[in-house]
Amino acid sequence: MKLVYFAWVRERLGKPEEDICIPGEVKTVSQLLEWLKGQGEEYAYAFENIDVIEAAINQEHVTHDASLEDAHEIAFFPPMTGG
Amino acid sequence: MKLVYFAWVRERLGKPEEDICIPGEVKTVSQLLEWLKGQGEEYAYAFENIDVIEAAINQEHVTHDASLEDAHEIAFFPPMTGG
Amino acid sequence: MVCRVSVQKEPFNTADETGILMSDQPDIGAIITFTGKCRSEGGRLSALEIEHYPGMAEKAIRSIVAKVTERWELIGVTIIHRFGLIAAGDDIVLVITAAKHRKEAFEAASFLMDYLKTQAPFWKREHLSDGQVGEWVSAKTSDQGALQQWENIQPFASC
Amino acid sequence: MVCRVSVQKEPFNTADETGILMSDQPDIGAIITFTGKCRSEGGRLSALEIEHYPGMAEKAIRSIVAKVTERWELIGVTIIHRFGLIAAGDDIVLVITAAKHRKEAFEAASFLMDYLKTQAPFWKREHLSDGQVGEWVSAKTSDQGALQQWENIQPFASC
Repeated sequence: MKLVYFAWVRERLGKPEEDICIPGEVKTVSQLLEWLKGQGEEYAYAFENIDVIEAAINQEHVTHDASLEDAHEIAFFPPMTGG
Repeated sequence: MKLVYFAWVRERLGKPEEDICIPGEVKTVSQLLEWLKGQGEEYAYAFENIDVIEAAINQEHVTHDASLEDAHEIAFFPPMTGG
Repeated sequence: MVCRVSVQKEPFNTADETGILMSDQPDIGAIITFTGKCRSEGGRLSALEIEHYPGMAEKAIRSIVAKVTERWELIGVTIIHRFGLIAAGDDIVLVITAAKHRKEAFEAASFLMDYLKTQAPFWKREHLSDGQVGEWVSAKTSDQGALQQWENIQPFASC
Repeated sequence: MVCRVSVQKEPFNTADETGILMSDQPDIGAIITFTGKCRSEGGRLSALEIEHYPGMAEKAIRSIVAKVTERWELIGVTIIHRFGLIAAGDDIVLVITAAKHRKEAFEAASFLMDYLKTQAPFWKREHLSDGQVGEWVSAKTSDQGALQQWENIQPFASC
């Protein structure tokens, strides 16, 4: 699974993207965030407050209850500040 | 007193402005409109529906109950359609 | 607050006017231009003839600007209103508002246009494509309604 | 409806973009440009660095435009959003809306900006005048509130 990160999420993780094998029981965005938190210090730091993390699946903004089925690119980032 | 007219009020009267002597008992815009209506056919036509006539005194938009005291230029015109 | 008001026969250049308004104003975060144009109405109109009350037109616009600056914190306002014969496709009116934030700029520009429609002494008459001089444009009830909405909202010194 | 969306590093030219949008559209009666700029905040900032999600940024903007054209009858929309390092005083975003009447153009432009603020994948970071890289700009609660207001109003095919 391709994961991509932006803004301070990217900075805290120290990388803009990675390919990662996700266990089969991780089926939603929120389950993925919980699982990622356990993958090391930098993940614990980046995802310490899951409520402020926004997600996109296949470049479409989704809520945390979205299913990972059919996902080939998952993005995590802080609230957007465009305009 | 200088009276000035715009748009179809001007057209119906056949003149853009005139100097006119107003009787002393005419003290408000609405009294002036009523008095003007009696000054000939073209006035009766221009002011047939007084409710749609807007007025300005000394180039300031006023309501029909405004006093003519201190007026040196009175304007009558249809509702404005600027912008 | 920088303010420029012009009532003129000549066309205006929006880019030039925007540049003038923004020069040396590093704290402008939002700038809006509104341009009102003469529509052809599907080919029915060749032009609009705009009559105005010289003197009062500029005074009325300045008093509308005064209302706006009471309600919103603006860095600059420009209003240019043309008169005379304006061909279909040509510009009639330009409103520019500049502020720190978008909300003020949007609300002020919209307020200015609503007030210009009914509170500035201009009158439009249609010129038809067949060469005939058409009717004077009637005031729209919806324009009066737009004004009423602003009157019903309490003004704030800064929103 | 003519629609142009661009996510780019390069500056844009508002006059050129307006000209493109209006060409051969004789029934445009109202055209609005909104330009969002990098403020210096009284000299505190030298620039904003804008990070974006390539691919998704353009998709997200197009889906905001789709929402707008469902609600308002527009003749044209242009949205240009820049990324990269943008110096104080320089332009970040351009929204142009063109319609027959002013109400549609104003509401659509304001809606587009509200949605761009919170629904398009861009992130701003401050660069300070002393040369330091500052903080990521936090999302504003008021921006989220602006969005909520639109969601609470029932959309009409044409207002």
